[in-house]
Amino acid sequence: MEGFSDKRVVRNVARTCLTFLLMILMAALNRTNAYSEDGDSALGKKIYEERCQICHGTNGDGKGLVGIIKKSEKSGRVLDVRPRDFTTGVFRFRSTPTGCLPSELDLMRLVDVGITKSFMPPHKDELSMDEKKAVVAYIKTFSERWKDEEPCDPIAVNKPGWVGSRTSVEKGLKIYKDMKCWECHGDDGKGKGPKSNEIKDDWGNAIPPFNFTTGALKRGTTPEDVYITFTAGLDGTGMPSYEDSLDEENRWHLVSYTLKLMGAVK
Amino acid sequence: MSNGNRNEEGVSRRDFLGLAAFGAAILASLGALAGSLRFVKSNVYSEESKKFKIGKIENFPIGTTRSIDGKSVFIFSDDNGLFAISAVCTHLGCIVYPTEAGFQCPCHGSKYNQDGKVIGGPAPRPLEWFEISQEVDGTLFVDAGKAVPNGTKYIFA
Amino acid sequence: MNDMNDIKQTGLAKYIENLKSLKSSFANSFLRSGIPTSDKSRTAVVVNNFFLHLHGAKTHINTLRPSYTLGLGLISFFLLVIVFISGGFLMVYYSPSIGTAFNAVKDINFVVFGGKLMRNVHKWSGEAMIIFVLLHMARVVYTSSYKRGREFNWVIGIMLLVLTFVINLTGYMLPWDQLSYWALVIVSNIAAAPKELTDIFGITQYFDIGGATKEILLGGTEPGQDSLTRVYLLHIILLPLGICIALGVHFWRIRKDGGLSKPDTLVGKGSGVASISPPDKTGGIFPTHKTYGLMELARGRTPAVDNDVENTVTSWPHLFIAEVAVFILTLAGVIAYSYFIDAPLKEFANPAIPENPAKAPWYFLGLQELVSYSAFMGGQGLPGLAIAGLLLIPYLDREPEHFGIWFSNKQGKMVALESFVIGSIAVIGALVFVVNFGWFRNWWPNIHQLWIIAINPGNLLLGFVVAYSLYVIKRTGSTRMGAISLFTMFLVSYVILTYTGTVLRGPNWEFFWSSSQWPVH
Amino acid sequence: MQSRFYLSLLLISSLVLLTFVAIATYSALTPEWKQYQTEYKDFLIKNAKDEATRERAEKIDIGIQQIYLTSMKKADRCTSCHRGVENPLMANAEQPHRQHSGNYLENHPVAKFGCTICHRGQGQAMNLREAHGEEHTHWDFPIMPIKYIQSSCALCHDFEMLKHEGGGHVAKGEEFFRGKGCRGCHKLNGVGGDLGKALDGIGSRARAYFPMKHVVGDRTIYNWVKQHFDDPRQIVPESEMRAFLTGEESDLLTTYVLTFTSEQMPRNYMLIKNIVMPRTDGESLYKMYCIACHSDGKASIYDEILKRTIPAIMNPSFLKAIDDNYLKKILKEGRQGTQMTAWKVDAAGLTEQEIDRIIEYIAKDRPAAKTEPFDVAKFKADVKRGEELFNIRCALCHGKKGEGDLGLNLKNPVVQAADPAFLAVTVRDGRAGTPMPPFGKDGVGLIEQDIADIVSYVKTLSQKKL
Repeated sequence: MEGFSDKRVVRNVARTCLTFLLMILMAALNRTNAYSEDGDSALGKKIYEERCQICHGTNGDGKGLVGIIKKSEKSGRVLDVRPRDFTTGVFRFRSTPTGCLPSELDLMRLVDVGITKSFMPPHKDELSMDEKKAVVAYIKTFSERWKDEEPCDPIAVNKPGWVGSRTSVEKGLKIYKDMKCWECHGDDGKGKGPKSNEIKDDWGNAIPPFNFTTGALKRGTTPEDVYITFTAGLDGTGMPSYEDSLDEENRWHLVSYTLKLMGAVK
Repeated sequence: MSNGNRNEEGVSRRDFLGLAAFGAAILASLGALAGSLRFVKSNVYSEESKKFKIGKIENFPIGTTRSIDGKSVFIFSDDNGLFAISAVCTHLGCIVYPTEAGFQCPCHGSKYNQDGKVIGGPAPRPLEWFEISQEVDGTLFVDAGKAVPNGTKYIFA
Repeated sequence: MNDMNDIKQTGLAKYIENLKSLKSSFANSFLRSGIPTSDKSRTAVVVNNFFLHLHGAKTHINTLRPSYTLGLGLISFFLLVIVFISGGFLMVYYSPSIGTAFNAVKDINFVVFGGKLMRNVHKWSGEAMIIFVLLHMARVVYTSSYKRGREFNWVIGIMLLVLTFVINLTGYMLPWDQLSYWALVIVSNIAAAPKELTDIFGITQYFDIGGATKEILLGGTEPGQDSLTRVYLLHIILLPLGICIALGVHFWRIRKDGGLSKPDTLVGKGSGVASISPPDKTGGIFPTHKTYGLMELARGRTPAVDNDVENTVTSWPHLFIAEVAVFILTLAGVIAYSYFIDAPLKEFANPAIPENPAKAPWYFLGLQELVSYSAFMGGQGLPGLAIAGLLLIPYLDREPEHFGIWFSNKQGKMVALESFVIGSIAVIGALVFVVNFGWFRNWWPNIHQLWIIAINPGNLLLGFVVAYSLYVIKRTGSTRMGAISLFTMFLVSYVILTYTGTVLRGPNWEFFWSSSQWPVH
Repeated sequence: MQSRFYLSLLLISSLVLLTFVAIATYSALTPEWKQYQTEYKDFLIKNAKDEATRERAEKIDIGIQQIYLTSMKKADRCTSCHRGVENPLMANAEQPHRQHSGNYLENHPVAKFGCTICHRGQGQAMNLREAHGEEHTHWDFPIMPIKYIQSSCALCHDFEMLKHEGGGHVAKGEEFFRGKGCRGCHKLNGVGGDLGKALDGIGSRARAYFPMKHVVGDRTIYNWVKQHFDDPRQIVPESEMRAFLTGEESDLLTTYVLTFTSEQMPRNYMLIKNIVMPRTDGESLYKMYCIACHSDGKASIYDEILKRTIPAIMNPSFLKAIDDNYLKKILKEGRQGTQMTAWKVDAAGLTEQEIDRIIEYIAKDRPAAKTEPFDVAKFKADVKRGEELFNIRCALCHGKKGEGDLGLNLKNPVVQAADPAFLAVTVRDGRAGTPMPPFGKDGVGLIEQDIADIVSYVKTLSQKKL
């Protein structure tokens, strides 16, 4: 499977007469699915224009026709939801360390499952694997970063058994205080800390800290997802990586405490 | 006519008289008692009418559940129409409250599903469903004195 | 003039004389035969007094043995007296209207002099009656006192037990607070429980005996002013009247049936006879050991053939001192308890929101535990069967031996202990099962109600109790042992079920180890 | 021997009885209130300025004080402890002896009003715990915290008067109530939406009516209402109510909401000074009924609680496309399948006139320019092609079966009954102020045939089952 991203292999395949047979096969399946370099990017462009451009814009700058969507949260706070700007190559939901590009899998996953709560729809049933790969490849053309950098290795996640236990929650609470999480997320985890109004993202837009009591993290609500967020940070937002400032054990304690805030453990 | 015969006849006549007398006395007493018992069952009750107004159909958008103040009834509105389910537990008459699964009675823990069917606890019968009727002007009435088969939903214009 | 003076003098002298002897002449007129000085006159006091002549002129010393009767029947009676008197006082302020009843009770609590204490005394002595009537029953059973002509008095006793329960219950409803209202709802629906049966046969629309009973009780379909009127009527007229009549018969029968039971063998004090064995004649209207008779009025040699008479003392003063002592003891106990513990009074009745948990008064919580399996069986069937079973005890156990002896003999003690243990295990086992696994409806939601009426933990328990007591009869070859076993298990079940219903059941009738674990509403 | 046993029993019991009768009598003779009254009397005697005052103080009778309000059958015995409530000499004393603050009692003599009309609590009770209705005393209306006390003023006075004469809090609360669209979801006196519970009588409901599980502090209705305003879902997890006000503002609204009691004050207590007709201009009505969901109506907002986008009804592009009749129809009949209430007089209770005024207000910024018409009839629509286009272009927001999410629910009868040309214009031009982009040549670039196909497919959506 990794071979597909290797353009040489694709090129070789394109140059064989099998291409022709494949084309026939695909035509029979009523799918425009070809593996030539041209076909690939053309398919990606087509899918992008049909499905992504309306929000993410023709140039991938996040300024599509739909524009900013206003959303009022349960707490009554009204947020601006902005489509991702692909031109900077900065992504929040990575499994790779902070500052890195996301892995191919990260992007595929986002296309697949979408992002709950911010209107990025899931495409699991809409697009074939090849189409998704094509569109991901097309998205990578918007930023120069993809040409210059290689994605780093994903962060290793090994959840210890004691996550969510009472002592772990208590330790997590201490870390929450010591690491000043409350400055943004608030003492009660509702995202109303003293600094919560000052935070801006890389594009200069105000961005509110997460309200843990709503329980619905955008990345996903499993302890592993929370752990990755602590380790990798959310690039482009105010949420830093704690990979350096907290060791692995303490990050897991913090996960325990957030699970409590989210109501997942007592 | 022998003595024995006369005796027999006499005895039986006396017996009959005695039987009739005591029979009549018992019957009369029982009748009086029954009448007295009927006396204590009042013919009219000083209670609010069981039939009450709940508003117009527009007050019940599809997908809503309403409880009417002071009345022990839940009114539901779904795609298949409007229906009224009693909030009175069929076990011993406590007022059930809605839960995710349906209804729950606080007194002895009877549980019902969303259609009022018993799914646990001591309740012997499903919750009653009541008749909903519409007056000429479109006002809806629930008659909590008139049970209808469970599952009866009403569609009003 | 002299004459006149004389006459005046004598008139005045007579007057002064009369004044001087007022004490003795009033006592004479009151007691008819004067302040007693001899056994004969002591006897006459009793015989000649309207109230006292309910007693025998002489009392068997066994009757006065505190360890024999424990004074339980007497305490029950005195509690009733206290209830009647305190109830009369409360009626001064109470008014049976749903608009005023609650405020009246509040006022009794807050501003009537000693009102709170009076209300507490009424409440607690009423509820104590239940305990003491049950204990009195237990004494009667364990000393075989339902035998030898006393069978019918046992029946009257059961009637009094039922009346005690009902009068307590009706009193519970008078303050018209949340407790009253929801107890009334539950009780009236228990009255309507035969609906379960008529529904099964599909005849409810023609013959709704349950519904009719409920509506007669409530004077409507839901509790309201009419219900309060009816409950009040029951509480202050019908039931007290019933109790008075039944109690009159009960006391009269005690005398007619030969006084309190006593063992056939008794070491008579000072009689010099180690063992007295009266001729064994059971039943009959005039048992040989009756405690009254004209011959006892005479002193000296009597035609009596029964040494029993030797073991009697004159009721005046021995019995009366004992009775007064027990009365004061009862009163002191009730007042002391009432001083420390207040009778509950909740919010004003609210038909929209039941208490959670909505509990009946404690003495019915055993039944409420049973109604949480099936309303009909728990509320009517099982109590009915239990009462029927109790009623039958004297008729099914007619063994004359061991009369008047606690637990009859060593075997009796063993059987009582064994039944206590087995009964506890059975009840607790049934409860543990139900709490952990639920019952039919939880397993098969569609099951026909008939199955639940027929087979539920309450029925199984009753079946077990009956079966076990039959087994005891078979094993010991004695119906007496069966009676001990049956009654012990009845008592144990009542106590454990009541305890469970009172303490271990919380909101939604769920199981909690203590009320401190109840979730907050 | 036996007699001795019973005689000793009699002696002991009698002594016990005697003791308890004595104790009971003593405690009946020394109730809590008597101590307070003695304190009060002693205080007055001690601090008497002149002999006459002193004499008068010494004449004070100690006994149960009661204010009986015949017309309400109310007995307030609060003054049994608070005897100094009308005594200016007690202005600086400690409670319970202190004089009533302010000059309220001038116009509200204690003898006529008692105490519990305003302060609540249990007037009949004779001890602090029960009189103040503390928790576990089984009294539904505990004493009212001072910050909400003005709610009692509104039992007899109108808000116009209160605003100027010492009832600022409750008047402010009433303004919030009018301005935050509370009645958009809640009925009061028969007028208002159906999404929430009717508010009539809420201020005099029994404690058990409120789910107190999550209330912090004393479980009183005051705390419930206040904390429920601060964060509805903290108190009732499944609540769909909006959280608009916190802190002091929600205190004010709480004060106002507590005025909704089911008891009517007797006529001779009422004092209406400035009868002001209820504000019925379009803007006020909009704020009373619409603003909770539609806010300023300029931009559409996706609502996380209602799980749909609330349309921007005052956006020019919306108004341009929709005429008054259509608006009126929606306002009157509501929108089935959404939270939009039917506002006609039969349902939510607005009169025809009021609805007209609201529409006038909403439509005040309608642009003069007409939209370029779209002649749907000109095209021969292909439903199947419309479906393909719909699945790619529309389904992301409107759902695969048109059930709606970020986008509108297209199965909705109002949409299904709409003129195809109107739908086509909407698809072509989009809706400024909402996420609905223009799909025509100025936007996504679909040709008119495509749009006609999509519209023809949308019209078939009502037949699709979810």
